[in-house]
Amino acid sequence: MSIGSPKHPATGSTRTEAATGDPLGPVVKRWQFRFPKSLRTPLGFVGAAILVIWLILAIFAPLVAPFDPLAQDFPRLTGPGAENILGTDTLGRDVFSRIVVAARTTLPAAVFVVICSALLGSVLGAIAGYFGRAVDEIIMRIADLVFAFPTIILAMVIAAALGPGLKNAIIAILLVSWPSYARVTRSLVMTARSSEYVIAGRLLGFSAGRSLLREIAPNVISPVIVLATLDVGSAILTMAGLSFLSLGAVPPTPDWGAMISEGVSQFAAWWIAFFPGLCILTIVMAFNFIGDSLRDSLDPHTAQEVGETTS
Amino acid sequence: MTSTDDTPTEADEKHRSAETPLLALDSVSCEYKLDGGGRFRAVDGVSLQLGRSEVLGLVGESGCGKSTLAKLICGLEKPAGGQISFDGSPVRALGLKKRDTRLLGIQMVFQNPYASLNPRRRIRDQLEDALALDPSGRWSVESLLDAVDLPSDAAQRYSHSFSGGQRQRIAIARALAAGPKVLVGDEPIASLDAFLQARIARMMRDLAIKSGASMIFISHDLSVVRDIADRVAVMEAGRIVEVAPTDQIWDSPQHPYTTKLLAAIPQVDGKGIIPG
Amino acid sequence: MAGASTVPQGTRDAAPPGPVENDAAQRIEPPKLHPLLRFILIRIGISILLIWGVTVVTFLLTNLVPTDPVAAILGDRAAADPEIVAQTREKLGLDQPLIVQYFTYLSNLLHGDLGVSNQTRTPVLESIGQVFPASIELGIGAILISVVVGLLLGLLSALRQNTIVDHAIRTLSLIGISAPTFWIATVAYFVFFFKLRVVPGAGRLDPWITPPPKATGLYTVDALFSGQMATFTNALGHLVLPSCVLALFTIGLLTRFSRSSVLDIIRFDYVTAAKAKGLPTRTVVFKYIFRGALVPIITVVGLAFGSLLSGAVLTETVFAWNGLGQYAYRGATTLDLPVIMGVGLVIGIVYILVNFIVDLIYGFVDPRVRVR
Amino acid sequence: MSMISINGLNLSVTTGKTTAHILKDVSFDLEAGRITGVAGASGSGKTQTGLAIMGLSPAGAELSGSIDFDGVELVGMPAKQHNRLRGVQLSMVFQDPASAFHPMLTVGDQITDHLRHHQKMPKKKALAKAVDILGRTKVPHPDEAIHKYPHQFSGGQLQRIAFASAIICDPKVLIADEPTTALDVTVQAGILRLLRELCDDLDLAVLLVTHDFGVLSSVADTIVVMQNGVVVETGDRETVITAPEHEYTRSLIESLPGAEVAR
Repeated sequence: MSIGSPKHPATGSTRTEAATGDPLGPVVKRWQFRFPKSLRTPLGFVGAAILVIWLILAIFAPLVAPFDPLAQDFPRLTGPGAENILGTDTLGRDVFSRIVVAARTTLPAAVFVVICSALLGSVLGAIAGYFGRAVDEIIMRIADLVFAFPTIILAMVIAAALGPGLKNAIIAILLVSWPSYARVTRSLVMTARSSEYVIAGRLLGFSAGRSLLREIAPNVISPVIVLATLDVGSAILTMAGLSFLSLGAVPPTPDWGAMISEGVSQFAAWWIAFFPGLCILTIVMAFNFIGDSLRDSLDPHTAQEVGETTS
Repeated sequence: MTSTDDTPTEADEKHRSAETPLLALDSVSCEYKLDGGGRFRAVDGVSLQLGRSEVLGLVGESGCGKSTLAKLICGLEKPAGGQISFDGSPVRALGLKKRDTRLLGIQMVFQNPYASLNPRRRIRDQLEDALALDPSGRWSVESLLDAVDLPSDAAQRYSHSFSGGQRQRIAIARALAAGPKVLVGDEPIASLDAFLQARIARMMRDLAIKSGASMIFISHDLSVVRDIADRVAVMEAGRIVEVAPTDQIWDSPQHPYTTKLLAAIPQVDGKGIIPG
Repeated sequence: MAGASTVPQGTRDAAPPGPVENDAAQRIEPPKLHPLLRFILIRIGISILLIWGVTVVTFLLTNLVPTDPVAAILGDRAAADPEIVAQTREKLGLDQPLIVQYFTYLSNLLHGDLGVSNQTRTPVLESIGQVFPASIELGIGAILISVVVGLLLGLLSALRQNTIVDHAIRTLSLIGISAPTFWIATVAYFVFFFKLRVVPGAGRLDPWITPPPKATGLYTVDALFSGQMATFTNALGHLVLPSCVLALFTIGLLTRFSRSSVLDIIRFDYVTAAKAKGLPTRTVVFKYIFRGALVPIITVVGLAFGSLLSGAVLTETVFAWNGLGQYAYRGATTLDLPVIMGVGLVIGIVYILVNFIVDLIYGFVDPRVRVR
Repeated sequence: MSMISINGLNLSVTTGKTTAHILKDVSFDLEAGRITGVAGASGSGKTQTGLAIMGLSPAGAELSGSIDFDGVELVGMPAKQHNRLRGVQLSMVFQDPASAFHPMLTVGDQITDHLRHHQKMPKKKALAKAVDILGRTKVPHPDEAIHKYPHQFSGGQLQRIAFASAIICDPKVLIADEPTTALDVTVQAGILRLLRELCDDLDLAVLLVTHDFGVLSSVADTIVVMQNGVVVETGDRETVITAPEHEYTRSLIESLPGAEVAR
């Protein structure tokens, strides 16, 4: 009997599962842009649509806003009407103009903070997960310390210590949000590191760097992107929370959280708080819808790593 | 059967152990920490030799430490005691370092075909990584795929378009591409459909021997090991209880555990006899 | 054929101490402590370390940041005088090395001294002690609502996976975690109190009702104990809207999480096995599926508690709920650093303790931790 | 007369827009006191046949044809009615004993809850019966075992407990889905012997699903070979193994290691 010959009698089973041409299906292109496909859910579509509208509003804010957001030109506390479509605030400023202009700071700030914390967190997490031991202990214990506080509480404490202002609020949010990336990336990298294809690479003499960048990184990057998408929403919420506590952008800069704060004491003038809140809701919702659709396109195990919680 | 054609006689066996073995394990042990505290001695004082162009079958039941032994040989576990030497160089735990070039001659085929290929890289790239290690240039991506009965357009694909058996053949091709002297198969057929197991095992033996390598084939399936191994080591509870040429293990097992293992294999004879 | 099978010589794996298992036992060096005890000790150790870490964080934030505490205390005019500044620094111990300052800080903490509010000059810990029960009452109300509603919605959504019910619940829960709680509070207060008058106004009680005699500080509980049913109903009425609003975010969180853990459990063989035993759906769902999903859910309840605390800081002001949140809000808006740090410290410690308790519950619920 | 008679059974499963035909015109019988082994590669539909008898076909499944159980038609039977047969007259044992038990419930609870539900037996009496049955399936120290949790047992012992759970309500049909695949070879022999004994003593009609011809050769009385949802060969054990008629069966048997030696 000849060993390993393709003409072995076991062909009965190989005929069903092997070997040639068509059963493999079409060859996949190398850099296929995958996101649009995973966004083809009703929620993903709605989210993308809302986001696009907001992007347009923010980019063309100076053209869209009918009035100067800082000018106190109007009668105070006028309800929504023909001239001021969303009413005026306690100082007689146009609510609509302020809302539109506020998007120009909130959106880029949130995206910026998320990109920074995703980079910082996932690099630290990857290092912790790959190298383990002391490095891992140090990085993850610091992360645990951040997790020991509810997010907004720690952000509040940091922002208060640094003093009010948009820049300090961004630093505070960055400091409180990197650990979730570190934790997720670490766990993904640890799974990948002990998976057989990475070990096979190590056995072929790959250095740690090569195995991290070429074998592990491509498999970790999409869950991190999903997490980041969901996180833009929480960053906007945290930022609004800080402004609500007067720890965000300094007046008179228009800011959604601060506008709601102003409206709390003016119940009769409901429009002051209502519309900025609606803005926050829609834009956070957009990011959550998109993130959720992306998350569903991950495999179940990885999706679980990304988790349901961004407390 | 080919495996029996060149079965070494006892004299051969002595002769072989007299020259320096390709791979030698000298009272190797390994321990794990357990989750709730405590320790587990997975491998307990194992000594073993592998000669050139030899297929050694390592059999035992789940939890006997055979997979840990495979990891030790590849430097993926740190031994608690004992030495492993490959072709004159000591095998040290890999840790985070780049692998010692002298040890690149040990390559492994893993159990789970669904995890052993990188899902985000083309088959060609993964094979070329391995080919870069073999200066002889005897293989190309195409000839490798041909050797494991896969069409050459498989190189352009990602692993998800292959079945378990196909992936395992790609994994075998990758291990061979590196030009190994020792090929370690850690339960390489256990996750495959029963009707594929013997075929893939024979393919592994064939390719290993043809390319001048030796092979350690780890399996819980004694009948497959009988088909392809020259010598068999029986492992029980972290120890090797018996090593002997394949036929000798089958015809006159010395250790009671070997006897028990052999007796438990059901015969495919249609006679309705429950083994054991 | 049955007759053809050979006579058994005693089944191998069934013989009580089978030879193989006996050998395996010899390879295991048993743990020195009972696993549950070990688990508890580790949790205690971690919690203590974390609490210590929290004190380091608040200390560093108070001392290393650009805001000069002296200037904050003295006000602008006095801060311009270098002599007064130097005196104050010495009085506050700010001329000492940082490490000495930390130990002073730590020893003060251990004596219950969290500093004095810059605004009101009252000791922070005393004020926190006064407002804390109000937040606990609100927190318990909110966590009860969110656990019950969140788990049920999650379960329903998972059991009806990919139906219209599932899609609706998933979308609503996503919207729920997208809304800023303090805004929902404002809107809810406007609609339900200002317009519809279906809930009582701000505060924990109507202004003409005297609080019940203080035992726990929770008005509902104290009123029940002292038998003042009218006060109890009133306090409960005031509690409803704030706890529902506060619960909204955590309901979304728990719904999403319990849905995914139930979906995880449904895939297990033991659920199919339970169905194969012909058990009624109710038993399969609650005895098998829900119990399995409960373990991961318990840990998330701890996390959810964290978002409740965050939410409280942002919403209590809207409802004029005189709790920790409103105290923190006042501290933040006036940049009263000792107050903010005190609240941060206390909330951090409470959060760590809650998660410690959650971990213990987990340990006791899961037999794989409890039973060797 | 056959205990179960499957006739022209078709099963298709629709997920989203795609429909997969899992079973095509499957027919064979199960007889009391005999073990019918179903062999086939993964994806041949052998497991789905067992699940169809239990009424546990996956969501989106459509069944047609007939499964006659002792004069009762199972295909199209209302779920509630089927539920009254499950665990009582039709019982099942799964492949991986470690995942077939709930990790947080005691063994005693899990092997008696259907007994308590279906026969309204009080808990004490049910547990006493459980001790009895566990002794019969040779689980060591049955009186202690009922208070233990699944993780405190080895795989072989758990599978014995699973058999105890399956027979505790005196069923007529037992479906064993790869009951030894997850077990070591030395443990496998004991489980096969148990299966044979239970089948003979309790006059059970057993459906043994496996891909292992060694297992079939040891205990099956009749062998059914399936390929891609179609029954390609049915016959008594010795004939199918030593003189297979269908080319597919032949190729399966010939692909086995050391098959030449065994003959």
